[in-house]
Amino acid sequence: MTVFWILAPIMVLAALCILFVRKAVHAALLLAVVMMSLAMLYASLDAPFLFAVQIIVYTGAILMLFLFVLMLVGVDASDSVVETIRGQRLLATVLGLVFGATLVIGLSQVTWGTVVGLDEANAGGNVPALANLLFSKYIFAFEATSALLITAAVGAMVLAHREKLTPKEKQPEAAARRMREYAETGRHPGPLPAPGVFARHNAVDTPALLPDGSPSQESISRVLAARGTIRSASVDDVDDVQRQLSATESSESSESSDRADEQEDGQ
Amino acid sequence: MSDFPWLSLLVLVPLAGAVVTALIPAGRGSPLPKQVAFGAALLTLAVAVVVTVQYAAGDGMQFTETHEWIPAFGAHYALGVDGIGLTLVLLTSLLLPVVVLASWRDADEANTSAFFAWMLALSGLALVVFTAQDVFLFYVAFEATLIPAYFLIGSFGIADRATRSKAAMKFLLYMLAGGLIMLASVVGLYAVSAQAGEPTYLIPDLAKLDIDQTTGRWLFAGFFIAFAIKAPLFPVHTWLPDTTAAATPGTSVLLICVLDKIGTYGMLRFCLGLFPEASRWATPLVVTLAVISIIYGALLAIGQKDMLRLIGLTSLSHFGFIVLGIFVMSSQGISGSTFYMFNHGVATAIMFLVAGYLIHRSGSAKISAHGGVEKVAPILAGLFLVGGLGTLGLPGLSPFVSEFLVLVGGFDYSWVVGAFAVTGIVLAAIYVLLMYQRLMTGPSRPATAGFKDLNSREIGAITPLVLVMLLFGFFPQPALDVINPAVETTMEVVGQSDEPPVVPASEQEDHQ
Amino acid sequence: MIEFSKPAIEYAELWPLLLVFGLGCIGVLIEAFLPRGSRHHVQLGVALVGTVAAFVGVVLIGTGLEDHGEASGSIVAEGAFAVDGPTVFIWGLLLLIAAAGLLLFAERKLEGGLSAFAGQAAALPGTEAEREASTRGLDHTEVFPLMMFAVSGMMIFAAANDLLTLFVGLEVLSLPLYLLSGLARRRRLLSQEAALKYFLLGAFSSGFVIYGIALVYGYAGTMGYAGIYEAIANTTGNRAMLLIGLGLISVGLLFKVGAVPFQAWTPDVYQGAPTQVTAFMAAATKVAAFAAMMRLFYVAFGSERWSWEPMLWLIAILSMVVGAILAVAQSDIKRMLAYSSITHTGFLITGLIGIKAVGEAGDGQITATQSVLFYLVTYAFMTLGAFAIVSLVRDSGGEATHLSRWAGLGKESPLVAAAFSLFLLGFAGIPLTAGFSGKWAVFASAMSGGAWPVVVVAVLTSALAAFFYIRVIVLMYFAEPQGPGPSVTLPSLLTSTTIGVAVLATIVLGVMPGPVLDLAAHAGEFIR
Amino acid sequence: MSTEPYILLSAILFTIGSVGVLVRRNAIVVFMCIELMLNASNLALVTFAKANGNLDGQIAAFFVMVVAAAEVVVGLAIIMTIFRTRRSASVDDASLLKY
Repeated sequence: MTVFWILAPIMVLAALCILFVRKAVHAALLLAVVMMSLAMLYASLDAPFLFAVQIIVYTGAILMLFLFVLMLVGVDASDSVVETIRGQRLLATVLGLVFGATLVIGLSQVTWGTVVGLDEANAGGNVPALANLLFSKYIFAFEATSALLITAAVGAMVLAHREKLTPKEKQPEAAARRMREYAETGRHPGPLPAPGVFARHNAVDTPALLPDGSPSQESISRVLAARGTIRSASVDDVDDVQRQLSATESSESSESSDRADEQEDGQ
Repeated sequence: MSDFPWLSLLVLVPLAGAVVTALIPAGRGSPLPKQVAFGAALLTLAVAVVVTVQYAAGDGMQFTETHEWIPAFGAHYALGVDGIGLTLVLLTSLLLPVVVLASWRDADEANTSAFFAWMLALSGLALVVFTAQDVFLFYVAFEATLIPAYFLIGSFGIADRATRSKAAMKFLLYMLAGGLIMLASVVGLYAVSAQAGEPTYLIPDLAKLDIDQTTGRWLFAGFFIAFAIKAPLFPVHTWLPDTTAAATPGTSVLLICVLDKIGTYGMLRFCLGLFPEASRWATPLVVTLAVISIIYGALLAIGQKDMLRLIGLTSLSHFGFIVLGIFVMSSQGISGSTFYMFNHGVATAIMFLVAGYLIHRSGSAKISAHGGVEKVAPILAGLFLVGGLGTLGLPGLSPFVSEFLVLVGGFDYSWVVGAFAVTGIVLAAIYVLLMYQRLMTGPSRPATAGFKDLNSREIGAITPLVLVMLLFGFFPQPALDVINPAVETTMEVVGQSDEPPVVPASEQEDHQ
Repeated sequence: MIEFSKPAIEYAELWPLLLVFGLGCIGVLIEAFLPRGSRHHVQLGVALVGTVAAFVGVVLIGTGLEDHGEASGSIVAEGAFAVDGPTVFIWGLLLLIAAAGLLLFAERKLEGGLSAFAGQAAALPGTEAEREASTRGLDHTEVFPLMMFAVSGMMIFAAANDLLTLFVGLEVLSLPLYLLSGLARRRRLLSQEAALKYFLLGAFSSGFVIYGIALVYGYAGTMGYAGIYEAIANTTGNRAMLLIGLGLISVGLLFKVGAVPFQAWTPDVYQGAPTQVTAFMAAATKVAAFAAMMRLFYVAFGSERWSWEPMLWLIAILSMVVGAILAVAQSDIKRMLAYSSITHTGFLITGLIGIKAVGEAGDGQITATQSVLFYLVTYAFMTLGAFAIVSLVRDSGGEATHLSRWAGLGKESPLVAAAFSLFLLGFAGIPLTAGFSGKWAVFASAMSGGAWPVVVVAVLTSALAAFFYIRVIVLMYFAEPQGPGPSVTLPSLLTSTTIGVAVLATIVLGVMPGPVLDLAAHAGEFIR
Repeated sequence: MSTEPYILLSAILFTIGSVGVLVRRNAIVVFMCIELMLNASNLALVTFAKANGNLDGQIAAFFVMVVAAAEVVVGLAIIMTIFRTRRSASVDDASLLKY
């Protein structure tokens, strides 16, 4: 029971945090904590096989798949705070609490019989005993899960796999296409400009400035633009920098940092 | 009496006629579907006449046929007629050719074959209803009549499309609501009969059941509400004027003169026949509603501006009389009511059809748009007057006989009820004569000036009805001979379960 | 060391189930090894022949069931399945629905030579890749094996005789349906959203099921239905755990049948999923789930009837009322049919709470099992037919599901309008259609079981429900078409066959329901 | 060992999971909460297996894991598709379907 009393608070805490953390990655990591603790509880409940499966399948495979998808989707995909149905969250919380209270109170009133224990059932070892059940009494359910796995595989293929319908474009074709596009639409045939090289911020989130001083929107990643984490840069910045440079010559560096702050606020 | 399934044939002829008519491609105003429909209607009438001739008055249920239909539901295909049923069968098969003939041109602008096919289907189903000896069969046919009725109101009619479809919707929803409430009772009957042994829906078997008081009253209520909506009775009548104002006069005749009789017929056959105790228990309420219907319907009728609405509302008053006659539970009352159903059908049909001719000529259903028709179309005005006089119960015409019998029953029940009912007759005189005066007399209006009098087809359609009305006005005895024995049987059912009948039961009720 | 004993699998009773399962596997192999051009026909052919063979097998099994008085059949596969009268009945019905569904899935005439499923589900909507897939005539023939897996899951679900098999069956039937819902060719965003909603809520509900199973297992000490029945009958004392477990399992099952208050997914999924999938899903899921529900309630929790009956009373009433009220407000035909299906769930539950066993009913009286089985038949055919017709009414943007687009259909295509009216009248329960007989059967069963208040509510909701069915008929026949009217695309023989069969079934079951009712009565009770 | 604390722990975890499904808006997090519910059920099953002295509960837990694995594949595939289409994984963004 010591294991239980150590793990139980950790699990409840971790589970609660899943409700509140903003970022999905954190939720996944908290879920991993719960799952690992569960595995240890299984071990303490005479279920060594499930202990292994929990770690291998749940924590190892399922959770990794979650993280994998999260990475694909974007690590910082977070909840929107805006409620679409007013009061929905409150209602859900209240409902959930009522449900939980019913569950806990109802279950705590149950008079628990003596624990039989698994010593007899596990006499020949937990894994052989499970195997015996699995391949006799539950053989059909076991076979039926194969349908599940096939479905899952087919489903993933259908939804995610894209067949190549056209032959892959190789470099000569790409070059020809670019030139053709340039001829037809005037689209720039070369690579896109790099971001932010002319501005003070040598960073990917700042657009590069064109010779006339205007920012080049093509120089920044579309993903960043979609997330709205782009800093702006304009012609004035150039003047600012010039002024800043001349000011640095005349006065000390403390002033200049102040001004830089102001400028940042102004944006 | 032979074993030939006459009633099945009677039912089959219009239904088969409907199918054939529907299959004829509908050219605009092409005469073929009408001719086929008219032929089928005449054939139906012929079969009905054969049945009547073979009918032996006083022998109870006749021409019975019973076949198992759905054993699990205890449902049978069982037909049979007694005097009450035969009266209504005759009414239906008499009105069918008349309506087909009178509506000859009504559907020329629309899908002609569909119009006549629906009419035949409606009549065929009504015949099933009047001859059914199995509650399930009765219910199925009762509900099934809604589909043809719905399309007749919605697809054809004198009102514009939106009004029509609204009226059709209103009609259907009222009827469906009633029908579904009845369904609960029908299912309840099944439960009761299943508890008593084999589940069955045959009326004779059900009548033998010993239904306990509370259950019986609930089941009665379900049936009665449905029939009251159908009949129609006072608080649930509002569909009636809307429907008659929107439908073609022919449709209205089938709806009011035939289909609505299902309501009063059902009260007689099912409410009284299956739940005599509950019927006696409900009598005070029903009689009150009937009296209200008589007076309220007549008053509403007086105030109408649309002649089709007016005629529809007179029926509310008349159905009040019929229900009153049934629920006073005396032999005069019930005989009178049964005969009344027939006579009302005939008289009101004349009014509707002649009003239809008038509207066809003037293009308006507004009473105020007409005037002085007497001079330009004397035959039309004359027929209208005959129908009106029938409606108001002029002695010498058949409605008088039945109205008289019902009033006798009413006075027997309580002089107050009788007195109120009599005012209905006075009011009837007012609305009929007032309408006649405004429509037919006085100076000609632009709408009515110079139109032609009735042609021979139109006259031919109405004549049989006038003849029948005159015949039974002077010689009601043959009709009453057919009706009375059946009424006696019903009276026995109502009176048999406890003696002395009315007073103790109601007192006992008061104490509870 | 425990000796391992070889499990006894009664292949003679189970082979139709195994065959359907095998069809799914063969379908996947066909996908892998056959050239694209021939896949569609081969898939359809194999699946159809296999389904018919399985149906024949089910009929054969049905004629040879062991007779045990009121119930017939036997418990097979080490207690995992009960192949008894109701099971055989439901299996047969499911296979019929599957055959009809296959025909609908294979329809390629409506989209001009393409099926109703996405050409390439992985290609983004509105991109060049999607158009490319369309012009090359690609379509996902994987839908056939997916459907076969779903059917095998339903068959497992309906016959499961222990809680674990029930759970696995539930998942096997659900997963393919989640996927199928998301594969529409037109309106792909809606379709994908439908799949997401269906998936999340479905997984949520199966969470409830498994927790309920855990609690019931904790109470009874076994997963088998018979064991649970005995445990309930033999133990007295605090039943809180049993009741909570029972409640939670019910939540999951009621979710599957779309009963209020677990109906939220129904309209969205019915609307978003490809209409062919909706037709199959609406009919088959309900059939399988009601079979599972009846077996669970009657067999496992039969001795606990007093505790679940009031719950089902309430849910029946809520489903009927809420379904009917919300349906009135709909302007989309598929959503309206979805809400109507919620109402029908209420009617089915009404039948389920009816009189319990043959022993209690009078001679020849309708029993709850019989009435529900019969209702499922009528409902399945009407639903298949109605959705099949929805897939025919189209405009340039695909299916025209907005109600206003159906105005004047009676003139445009009298035959289609007449068939659809027939189904609507059937749904409304007008006599001489299958809907009436079905409704009558469940009402009679409930009335005999003393649930008259539910019947009264059911009758009143029927009247309300009639309103929105009739409204569509009014629209089709009495309203002027707005703008360029709707057009009915002429389907190939596949869809026409399905509609034809559905029309025929709706009429025959309305006029002559006797044989099917007898068959349902012959199915007898659930074996314990 | 006594059964009660384990079952109560599983009940609490299950409740937290179900509340999470209702309050969280991110489809992936919602799905994680469903996984939490399944895990809570597994704990109950394993505990009851020990209390009842048979291994059926452990088998059931094993099946739940298999089912969960298959469900995750299908579920995440669907979520990915939606995301690729809409560039967002929030449940509420999927709102073309309304009441």
